[in-house]
Amino acid sequence: MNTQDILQSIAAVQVSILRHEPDIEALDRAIGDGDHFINVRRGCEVMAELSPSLQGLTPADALNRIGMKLLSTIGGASGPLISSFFLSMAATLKGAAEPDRRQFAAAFVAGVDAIKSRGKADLGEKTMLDTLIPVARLLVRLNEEGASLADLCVAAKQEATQGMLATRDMVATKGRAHFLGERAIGHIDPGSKSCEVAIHAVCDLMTHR
Amino acid sequence: MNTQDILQSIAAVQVSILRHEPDIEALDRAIGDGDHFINVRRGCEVMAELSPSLQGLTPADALNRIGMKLLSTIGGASGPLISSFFLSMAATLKGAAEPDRRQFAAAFVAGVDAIKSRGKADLGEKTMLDTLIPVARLLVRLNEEGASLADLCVAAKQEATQGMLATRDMVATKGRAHFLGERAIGHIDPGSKSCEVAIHAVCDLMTHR
Amino acid sequence: MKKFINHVDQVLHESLSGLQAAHADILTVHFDPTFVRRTAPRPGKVALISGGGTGHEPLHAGFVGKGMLDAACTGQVFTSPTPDQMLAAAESVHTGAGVLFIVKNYAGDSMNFQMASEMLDIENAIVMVNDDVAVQNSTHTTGRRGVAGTLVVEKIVGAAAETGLDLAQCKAVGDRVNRATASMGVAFTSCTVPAAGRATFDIDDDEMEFGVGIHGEPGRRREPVRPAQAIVDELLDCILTDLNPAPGANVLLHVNGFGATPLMELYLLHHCAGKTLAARGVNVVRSLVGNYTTALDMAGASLTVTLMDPELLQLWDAPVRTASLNWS
Amino acid sequence: MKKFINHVDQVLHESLSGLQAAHADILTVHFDPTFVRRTAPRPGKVALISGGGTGHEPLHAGFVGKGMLDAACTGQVFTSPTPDQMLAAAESVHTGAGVLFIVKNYAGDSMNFQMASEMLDIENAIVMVNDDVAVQNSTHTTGRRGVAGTLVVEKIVGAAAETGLDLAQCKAVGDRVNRATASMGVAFTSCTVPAAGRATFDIDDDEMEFGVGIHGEPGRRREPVRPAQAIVDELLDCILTDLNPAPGANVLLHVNGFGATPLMELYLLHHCAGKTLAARGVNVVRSLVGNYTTALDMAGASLTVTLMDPELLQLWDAPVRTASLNWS
Ligand SMILES: Nc1ncnc2c1ncn2[C@@H]1O[C@H](COP(=O)(O)OP(=O)(O)O)[C@@H](O)[C@H]1O
Ligand SMILES: Nc1ncnc2c1ncn2[C@@H]1O[C@H](COP(=O)(O)OP(=O)(O)O)[C@@H](O)[C@H]1O
Ligand SMILES: [Mg+2]
Ligand SMILES: [Mg+2]
Ligand SMILES: [Mg+2]
Ligand SMILES: [Mg+2]
Repeated sequence: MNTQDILQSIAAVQVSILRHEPDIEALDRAIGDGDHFINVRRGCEVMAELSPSLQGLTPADALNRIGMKLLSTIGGASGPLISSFFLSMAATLKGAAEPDRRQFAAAFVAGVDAIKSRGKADLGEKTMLDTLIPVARLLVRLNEEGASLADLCVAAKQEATQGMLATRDMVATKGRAHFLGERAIGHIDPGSKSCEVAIHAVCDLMTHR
Repeated sequence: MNTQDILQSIAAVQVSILRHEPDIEALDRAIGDGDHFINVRRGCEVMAELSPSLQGLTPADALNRIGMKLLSTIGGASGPLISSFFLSMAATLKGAAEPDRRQFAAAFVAGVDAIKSRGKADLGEKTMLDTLIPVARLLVRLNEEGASLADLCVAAKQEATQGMLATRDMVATKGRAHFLGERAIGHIDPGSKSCEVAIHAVCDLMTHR
Repeated sequence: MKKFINHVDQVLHESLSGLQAAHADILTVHFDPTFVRRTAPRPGKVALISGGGTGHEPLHAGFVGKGMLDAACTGQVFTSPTPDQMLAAAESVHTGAGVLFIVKNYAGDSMNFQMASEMLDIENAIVMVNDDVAVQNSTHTTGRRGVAGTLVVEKIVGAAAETGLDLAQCKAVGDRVNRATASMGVAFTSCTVPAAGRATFDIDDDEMEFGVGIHGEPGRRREPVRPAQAIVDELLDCILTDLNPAPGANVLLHVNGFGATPLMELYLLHHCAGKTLAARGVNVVRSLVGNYTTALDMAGASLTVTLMDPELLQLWDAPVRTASLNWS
Repeated sequence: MKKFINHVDQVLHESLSGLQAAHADILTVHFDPTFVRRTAPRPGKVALISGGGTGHEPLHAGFVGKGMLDAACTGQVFTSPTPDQMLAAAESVHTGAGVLFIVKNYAGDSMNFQMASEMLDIENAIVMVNDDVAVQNSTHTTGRRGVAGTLVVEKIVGAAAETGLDLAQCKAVGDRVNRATASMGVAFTSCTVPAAGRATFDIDDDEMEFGVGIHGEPGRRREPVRPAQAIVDELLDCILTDLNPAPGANVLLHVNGFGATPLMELYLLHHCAGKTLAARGVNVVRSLVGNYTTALDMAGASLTVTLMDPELLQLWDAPVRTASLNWS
């Protein structure tokens, strides 16, 4: 995983997020305030703008620049959470010029942990963490088991989708949807959906090139 | 025409105005501000309330009391106009305990003249005067010709309807509809309609009892 | 129709009761006949009385108080008040210097105030406000409507009266401000009169009523919605054609919301108008942005421009203390 | 969607430019990062900074000025501003006595301000406002939302800061006002976020959202519209259950419109609320009625009650000079 991979991933995520506008938008309108798609799109746009200037940086520096830029761009609840993810990944990868899959998995776990502590949330609260935590655990486990990149990508995509779908039956205890109480049941969490879209985009990129 | 006739006419007009709510309401919504029916209904209601206390007064006194009450009740453009009509009729009938048809016609003409001068308007400006002026002229003429009450009533109803319908093709130069310019063409003036309804109600009362 | 009401017939009474309770330090509401008066009128000052149909709040009752109106007569929704209200208000607030009625030029208001003026035993005069340039004047018509510029007239004449000007002088100031003021607005949606229970007019999802009146009456034409800057430019075109300001003229710019348009958009309109006025060599020296002359829950806004001179500026800046306009 | 805009991406910039132009005597707008600051902050005073997503105007930028906020950080519509804005605003307005952030308790605002607080090199503290009693608290949730009561906290802490209280004391006053304040609202229609271009939620012609949030988030339940007095009574029930006022307690009653509801109805609500509070032995000693904490063009309103003591009363009455709250 080098900086080039990161930049290609960013581009892939942007394309895929844009393609899922109607779903993501509708979800936040149903149980949030309707801006999640716009927030995430704004984040993608600023990453795309930033991208050329990141060429030649180490992965850690690139991720740090991305994190800081997202922090001052996205806003809302997802802004500090997503940027904490990148900032924490950057801190973990410090010094690694071309991190291997094991290092990358550790960084992903650290990123997800940063979201957990910034958002004071955990699995089962109907947030993006319901997509991210299972995927983080899976990455660690499959890397330990020595799975191939292709298998790992297929499994990660499945896990992300499953985590996202699981939010449908949850009552939210964090984020705006928690104001809904029981009425949030039956609706997928928008943040879990956008994370699922992003994970699918990166996995597809990794396997199909 | 005695005070009893006036009180019965008031009651008949109220019933008939209420029955025409949808038409009158829609007309003022189309080319006015939508309140003409409400204004006229408010006037009818207050006349009905006043009615018992008018028993035993001379026609002039009864009409004066009605005019003053309407003046402080209806408001809008129609309020001063309709009350001027009654106040002027009252002034004309002063001293006549049981005015004959000729006296009544003269009073009606004076009432219509009061509307003309209060509203600075005349025939052809797409207002209630397009119903009232032709009827006033007719009353004078048929009385002079010695027409029967029944004939007079039939003719007055026709004249009122014709005057009202004529407003459809007019551009308004007075009242709110004049703001519409050419766009008022094709719509009947609400005030001309409510006056037509009132005239029909009184004529029907006079003939069918 | 969804509104906060108990019974349609009680709306005005209950709303005025709330106004009274919320602003007992400034105003007193009188019922039967209904008018809102300044709690402590200033002796020897010309008494200023305005009024009109309700549904335009805060106009006029929200402008009763020191530096502005002495009384406001409130009619039914969009229906002129009646002469008995005006007579009672005049009796209640006049202190010997006469009464000046400030009236929006609509057939109903004009006739009712005219009758009150004729019936009133106190020396009085009328300032007729007709700032709306949407509908062109012609000798055969009732003339232009009085809209959001009424606030400007009421504020400036209010300040003039506080300085001790007499009735004729106050009327002269009022007539002068009216001549120096032009307004025009556009609506995106209709309003709904509570007693009617349904929208006053129908309008498509991509249309606007250009030159709309403050009761939802039609304006110049119905047309597709355009960008804010294009709307502003055409409104200002009409306004400046009417006012014909000298190069470098100083103006007050009043952006008025009709009720349902967010403040965010009104400030955006102010920005657009400021740009255009600057390009046309006109200086915006004072601004007022907000929902002041509303049409119930109508979405839309109007622009008002008043040509200011040093005297008018001083009167505009003079302290005012009312429920809805307040500065010192 | 019909709005006065030129381009969806320019709405905030153009609107803030208009705000700046209309109130140049009070505030200055800074872009990149974006915040609105008091033109002349008072040296030695604790700097008060609030902010949040836009769409709630006049909250917060309309409350920047003497006696209230030193700066307001404005996010995208309904989206929290970002830490860099808060840091820049703090650097810009602090004068040595520290910075107090006043934050509405939403996940986004709370996390962004928290990060700014951690990153800021100046002594600072946060007052978290959570006055909305619509959604019950529970240990596992984010807790109650901050809604129209935020204005009350900002006004009172603003006055406290002007008297020279230090950072800890200002925070203590803010926390105290927040605890003494409870709000709840109801919506008749949805709002429309410009960038989204369509209504946030669908609602039937005879339904209301009871306990709605100021972004159009759902409240306790969806139910048929009821008469104003019944709505008020249930809102006050929830509010008074939370505040549990002593018999004869003095309160501030704030009736807040969400944007599209006419002032006439807001005063009617004040009347209904006053009757009920009186019947429950509570004295309304101060009132504020108007559109202050809005949700764009949503129709609806909220009630806010603050238990007042002599100190809070004095701070509420203290002079304030901002674009949208002004008295002396
Ligand atoms: N405390 C939290 N922890 C983790 N994720 C959260 C938390 N609060 C909100 N989220 C996520 O953020 C998403 C909403 O993001 P967004 O709509 O951009 O922000 P906002 O809620 O401020 O409008 C939710 O769908 C949820 O996944
Ligand atoms: N100057 C006038 N002269 C005669 N009739 C008029 C005049 N102005 C208005 N009207 C009549 O009044 C009617 C409108 O009355 P109404 O709706 O009650 O008052 P408003 O126009 O104040 O809402 C019009 O349809 C017209 O017939
Ligand atoms: Mg959201
Ligand atoms: Mg009418
Ligand atoms: Mg009317
Ligand atoms: Mg948001």
